[in-house]
Amino acid sequence: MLKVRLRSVLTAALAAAVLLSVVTAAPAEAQPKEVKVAVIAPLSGPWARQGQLMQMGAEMAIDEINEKGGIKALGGAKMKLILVDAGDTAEKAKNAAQRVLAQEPDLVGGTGAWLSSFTLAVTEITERAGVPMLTLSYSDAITERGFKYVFQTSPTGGTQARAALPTILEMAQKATGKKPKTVGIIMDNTAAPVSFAKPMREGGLQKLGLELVVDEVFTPPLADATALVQKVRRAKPDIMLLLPTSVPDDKLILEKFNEFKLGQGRIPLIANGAHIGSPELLKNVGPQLLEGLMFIVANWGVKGQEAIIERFVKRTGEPWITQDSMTAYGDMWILKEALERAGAADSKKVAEEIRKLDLKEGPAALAFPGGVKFEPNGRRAGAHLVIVQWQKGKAVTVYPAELAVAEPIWPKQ
Amino acid sequence: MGELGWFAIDFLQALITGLLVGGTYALMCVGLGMIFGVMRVVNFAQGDFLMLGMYAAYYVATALGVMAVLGPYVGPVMAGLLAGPAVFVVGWLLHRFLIGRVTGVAAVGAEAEGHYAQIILTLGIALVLQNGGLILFGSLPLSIPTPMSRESWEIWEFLVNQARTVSFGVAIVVALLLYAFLKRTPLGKSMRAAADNPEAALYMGIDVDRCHRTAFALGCAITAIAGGLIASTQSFQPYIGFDFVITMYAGVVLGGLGSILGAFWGGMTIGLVQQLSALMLPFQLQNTAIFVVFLLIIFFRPHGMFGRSAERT
Amino acid sequence: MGRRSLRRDLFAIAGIAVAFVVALLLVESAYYRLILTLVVIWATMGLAWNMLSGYGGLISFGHAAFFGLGAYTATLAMVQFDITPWLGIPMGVLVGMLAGVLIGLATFRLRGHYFALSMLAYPLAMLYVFEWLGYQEVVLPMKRENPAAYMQFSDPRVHALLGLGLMVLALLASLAVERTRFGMALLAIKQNEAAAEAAGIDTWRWKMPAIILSAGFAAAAGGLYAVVLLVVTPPTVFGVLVSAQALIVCLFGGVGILWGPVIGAAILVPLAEILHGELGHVIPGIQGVVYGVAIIVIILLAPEGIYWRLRDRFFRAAPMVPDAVPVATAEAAVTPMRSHRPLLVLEGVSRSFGGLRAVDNVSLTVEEGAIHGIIGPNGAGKTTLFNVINGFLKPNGGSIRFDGKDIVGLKPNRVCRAGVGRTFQIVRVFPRMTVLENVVSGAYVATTDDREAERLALRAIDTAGLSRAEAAQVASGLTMRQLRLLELARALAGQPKLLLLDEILAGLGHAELEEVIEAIRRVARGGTTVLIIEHTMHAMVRLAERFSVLDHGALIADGKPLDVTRDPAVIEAYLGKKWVQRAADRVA
Amino acid sequence: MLRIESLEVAYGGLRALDGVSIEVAQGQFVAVVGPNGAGKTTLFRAISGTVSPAGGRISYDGHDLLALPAARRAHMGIAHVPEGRQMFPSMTVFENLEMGAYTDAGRARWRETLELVFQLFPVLQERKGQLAGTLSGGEQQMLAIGRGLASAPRLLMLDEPSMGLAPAVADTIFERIQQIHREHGITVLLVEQRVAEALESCDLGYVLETGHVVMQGTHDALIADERVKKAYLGL
Repeated sequence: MLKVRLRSVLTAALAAAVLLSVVTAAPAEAQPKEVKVAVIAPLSGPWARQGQLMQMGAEMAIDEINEKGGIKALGGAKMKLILVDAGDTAEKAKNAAQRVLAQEPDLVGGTGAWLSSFTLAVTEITERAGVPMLTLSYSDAITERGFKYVFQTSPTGGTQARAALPTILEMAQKATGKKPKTVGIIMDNTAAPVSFAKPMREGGLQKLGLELVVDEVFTPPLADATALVQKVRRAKPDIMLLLPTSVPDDKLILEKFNEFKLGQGRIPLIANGAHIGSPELLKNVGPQLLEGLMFIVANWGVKGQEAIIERFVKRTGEPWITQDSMTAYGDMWILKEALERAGAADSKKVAEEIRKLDLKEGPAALAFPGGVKFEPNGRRAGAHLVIVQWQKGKAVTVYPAELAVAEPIWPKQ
Repeated sequence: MGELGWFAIDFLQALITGLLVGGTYALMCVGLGMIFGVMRVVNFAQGDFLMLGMYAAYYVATALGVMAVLGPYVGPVMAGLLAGPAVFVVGWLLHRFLIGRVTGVAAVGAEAEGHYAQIILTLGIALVLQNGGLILFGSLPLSIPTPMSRESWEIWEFLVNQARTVSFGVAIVVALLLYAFLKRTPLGKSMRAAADNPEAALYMGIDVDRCHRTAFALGCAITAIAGGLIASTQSFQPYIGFDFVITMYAGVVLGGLGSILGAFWGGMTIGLVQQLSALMLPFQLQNTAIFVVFLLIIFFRPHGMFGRSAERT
Repeated sequence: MGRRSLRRDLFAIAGIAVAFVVALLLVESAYYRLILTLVVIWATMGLAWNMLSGYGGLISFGHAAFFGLGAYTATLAMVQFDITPWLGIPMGVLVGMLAGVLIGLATFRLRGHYFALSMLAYPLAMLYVFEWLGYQEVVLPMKRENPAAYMQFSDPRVHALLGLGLMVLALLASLAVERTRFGMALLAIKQNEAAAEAAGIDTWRWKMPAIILSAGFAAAAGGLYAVVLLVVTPPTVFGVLVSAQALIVCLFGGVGILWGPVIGAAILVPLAEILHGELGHVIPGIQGVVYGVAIIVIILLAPEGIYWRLRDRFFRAAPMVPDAVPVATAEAAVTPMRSHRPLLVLEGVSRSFGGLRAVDNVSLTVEEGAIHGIIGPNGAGKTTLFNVINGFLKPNGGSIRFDGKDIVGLKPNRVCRAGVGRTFQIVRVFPRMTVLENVVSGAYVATTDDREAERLALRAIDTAGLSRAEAAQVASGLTMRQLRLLELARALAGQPKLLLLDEILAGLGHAELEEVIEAIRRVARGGTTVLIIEHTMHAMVRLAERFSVLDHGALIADGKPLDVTRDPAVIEAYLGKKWVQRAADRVA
Repeated sequence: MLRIESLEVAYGGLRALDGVSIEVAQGQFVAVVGPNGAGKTTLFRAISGTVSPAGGRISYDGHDLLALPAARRAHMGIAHVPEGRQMFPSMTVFENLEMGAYTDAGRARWRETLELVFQLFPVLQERKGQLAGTLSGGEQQMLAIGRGLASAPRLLMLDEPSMGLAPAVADTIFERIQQIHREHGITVLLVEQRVAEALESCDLGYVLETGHVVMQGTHDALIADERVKKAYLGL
């Protein structure tokens, strides 16, 4: 009796799934030709906010593309966004990728999946299916696997660290007249900070003449930051690298710095990642604690992007655009450009065209300062680093000079 | 100052922090311990009641204007306390319509006294609360804005965080009030009686169902108050309960299942171990230290620190 | 439980396997194939959990520990040493089993909720250690050449088949557990660990293989999971959700039965996926709400799991009547010659709790073949004395010799196997099993052979005076008389030389009392010595040929019933004046 | 005072009580005797509301008892001293008594009843502060009765008070029960399987077997009955 029931349950479940997918897919046939692209991002679970930000950016790009006449090379075909929830585990993310590929066999490409472990799992699927995936995940591992269909638009963690530190030291020297001698690191042990800190610990700091005097790693979420900041208070480094990855941990650490009389510029703080420039962090800790805090990101609202930002703010009600939205926006435009060049809604051809892209202007190039061109391993060539600083309650780009919308202010002790 | 002097200072600072952090842990453990003590239910949704408490406190503080009226110092504390009654209602309703169906009299004679059903049921409730929270409250991390969380009182070499100190004080007071309630008032005593022997309690004219419901709702409320207090030091999102439910269970088991006093000291122990372990171990192993200490204590006292060890055959 | 025929179970397993393969061949989409793969992996994980927690009742909230070790061993073996998962997964199984041994050694002394929640600590402690070691995200490298050698098949259906193979192995292992004395021992441990120990079951000896087997399958599931997922992070393999998933598929489908986890996984894994896929992007979070509500509703309808609900509702099996009627024994048994040889000798035995001397310098001798009664007021230390004799408690002083051997310090199961059987005040039976099956569980002390065990059980049932029709009844609906006789038969089935009966007459009506007394007499006539604690004095006077009276832990009288009941000290301490008066009336 | 009419209780198809009718008048001492499994405890549980009958009526003081939730029934003046004592083991002796006085009447007459309880069972006063779980069996039974009395009941229901007690202790307990009935005018409904002791002191007795009342009558009639003598008194 059991095998019968089990089988019927299985078949029923599968039949239901098939039916649902048929129902959802059916209207597509009736409409004029569409080209499908996907955003695979966590829309539920602890990272839901980040997925939502990506969704907002991607939707804006799609609307703009379609308003301007869709994909011209395909007779004005509209681009259609397939939103896929990657959930809260790598298993769910991978299932999501497998599902979207099964249900949308004509998918030409996508972006995702925010968390680098999710991206790693998702790209295992898309790689085998030959569907190009764009990602802003920092982890070096993503493009170290020899994959052909993954494109990392952000500089990897390691690249960011190597590029950013000399710039920051220079800024410090210019402002204070002397070079920082000591540095401290507080970081969590997720993939992004780990790949950021690795080259620095392995001789990077030494080369810059810096001595590492505080080196603390924690597993998120943090319960209390006292023990961490106590060490900083003792060692008083000249600059401090703060590398947590979530707003709750940011809040605990920043407030503890303030409480221990180390905040508000007494020790220059350099952070990493988009979360530290998010409106929600501002809401959680207030402008006073953030003032002067600098952070390194792959992408931010820079000079030239004013129009995009204005449209985004108007559309979403968000106070400004962050990296997650901007990259998703740009990714859609990259796919659009590749589609125009490929002239066919075929994922492999699109991928080939992405590999050949060299965009210096247009919305895609605007979204990714430094232009869109990929190295053979899939990393964006010359992916610029942007340094942003909190100034009077806003996170503004201060470096590189050609993109900056404000002058950096180095705290003077 | 010598190496030893520095260590002493670090140690005392960690001790202070551990006590302060432990205070709120203790309170949330007391909430969970109360539910287990009276109803013998393994409630995996307890972390999500903590989350509800955080949101309740947040909205009481901001939308209901308690902060605006009472100011940024008293306001958050008041909001934290008011989270209690709000979540009490939720707990009451959940017990009335769901939990009560697989606990108490309903669980007598069921396999493993209904624990299997209870575990799954509370896991289901946890899922609904977390994801319902996402729909209702959104994914933005929030916190109650108060200057207390970023300021401290300086006592000689030591810095004592204001928000945590106030939370600690309130947590102790709430725990003491609960203790007095259970020891002194007729309702509290009848709840203990219902916990000890539901059938006999019924013969005394005690409404056991209502006792269970009160205990469940009260347990949820106590944990929610702990959440409400934490909401002014930490920011939260709908899935935060998960981070705390394990801590809570560790604390309650450590203290001895069924003992309110034990739950309190269990929570306190967790806070202390968490902070003190950072003096000797890499910070990343903070939580490993908690679980190792947990296992050690349980090995030497298989019924927790305050559990009754008399086992009858 | 053992009522289902083996052949039918094997057919069912084969049927499931065939159905699965057919489903796999039918579905086109790689997505559904992936889901099918995950169904069998999680079903295996559930089965693994079931082996320890379902059969043995040792609920574990920490099976992620084994799952994660399996996953990381396979992954790290490939990443660091280029060892194929074909070897890596078996290595993971070994690591998992080793962890099972260590965790078992450390945790088996805990009971109930303490055990369950302590298990939670292991995977979480490991989770942070693995993060600290720097294994946040480990990717199994893609092997472009010779992928099959690294379990990276061009056709992912092979993964599903591997998973199926693993699940079938787990099902067969479960079947083997269920159908042998292994399962019986685990079941006894689940009911009452102390009573199991007293019934001669070396609980450690059975819990250990249970956790090793369970850990091995969990680790294998973890290893395969890593190969399928290709990315391993500590939260995905050590996280609470993994432990919870094992528990959920099992509790949802039905605990303590091999079909439970299969049913649970077959429903829940696709359900969660479908909800996620269809609703996740519409209103983020709604999928979790619907899933949670579905779980809540189903568990309210089937609180013990779907399998049990369906079985109790539709498949109440008809009682099986034991096939052959063996020779009647009670009448045929020749009353052996009483030897008057001392069988059990206590000398100066004491046991105190804190300051209280529960047993105080007791010396007594029980003769072979006797019915020896121990009486005394409540709290006199009678049950404590039994606990000291059968090894639950160590005496603080004195010696206990049984059949010429010193038994002080032996574990209860050793004492039992030396020939001391015991019943308890509170009768605990396996409610879903028949009386016969219950009694068979007691016979395994005497024999390892299943047929022989059944033969001994039937003989014990006859001696106890239960009918064959009663033997086929399910134990959940028994009367107090039947329960007491069942308990007696179960203890008797282990062929004890000495039987300790603890208030076996309590709560019996008059006619029933007579019947049980007669049964005890039959036991004694059959050559088993009986030491009995009882309050029902008028029964005891007729039953026992020797009384020992305890008061405040000390022996205050010892001798023939008539002498003892006339002893002023005994009347003062225990019997009361009324008793004397009534006894006099009765004689008159 | 208490009138039970054709009460029926079934557990999963099995009839535990089948058309049982029993009457207890104010001030009476009524004993229900019978072998185990006859349904005596079920009868009590139906009165107290821990099992719900499938049919029949229970009226108490003219009220329909079955319409009341279980927890309210104690407040009507019914004290149920359950089988197996059922202490609150982690509460003190005194707190156990306090719990007995949970009813309105019990609270109102607390001092009075407490004095009575301590007078009947002086050992309870000695052990006032001790945890109930650490008492001996006899003391626990005394506490259980004392706890029942603390509710200032009009009807005291005792379920197998002698169970598991040494004969001497059981004798004391029976003496006290008689004393409670005689000296304090409390109506007593006693369930026992020690038929001799139970019938010795009752006004009216019922014999319950397998869910049916098979015999009923006055003390003298039952004691004299041959069947009772044979089956229960062992004469």
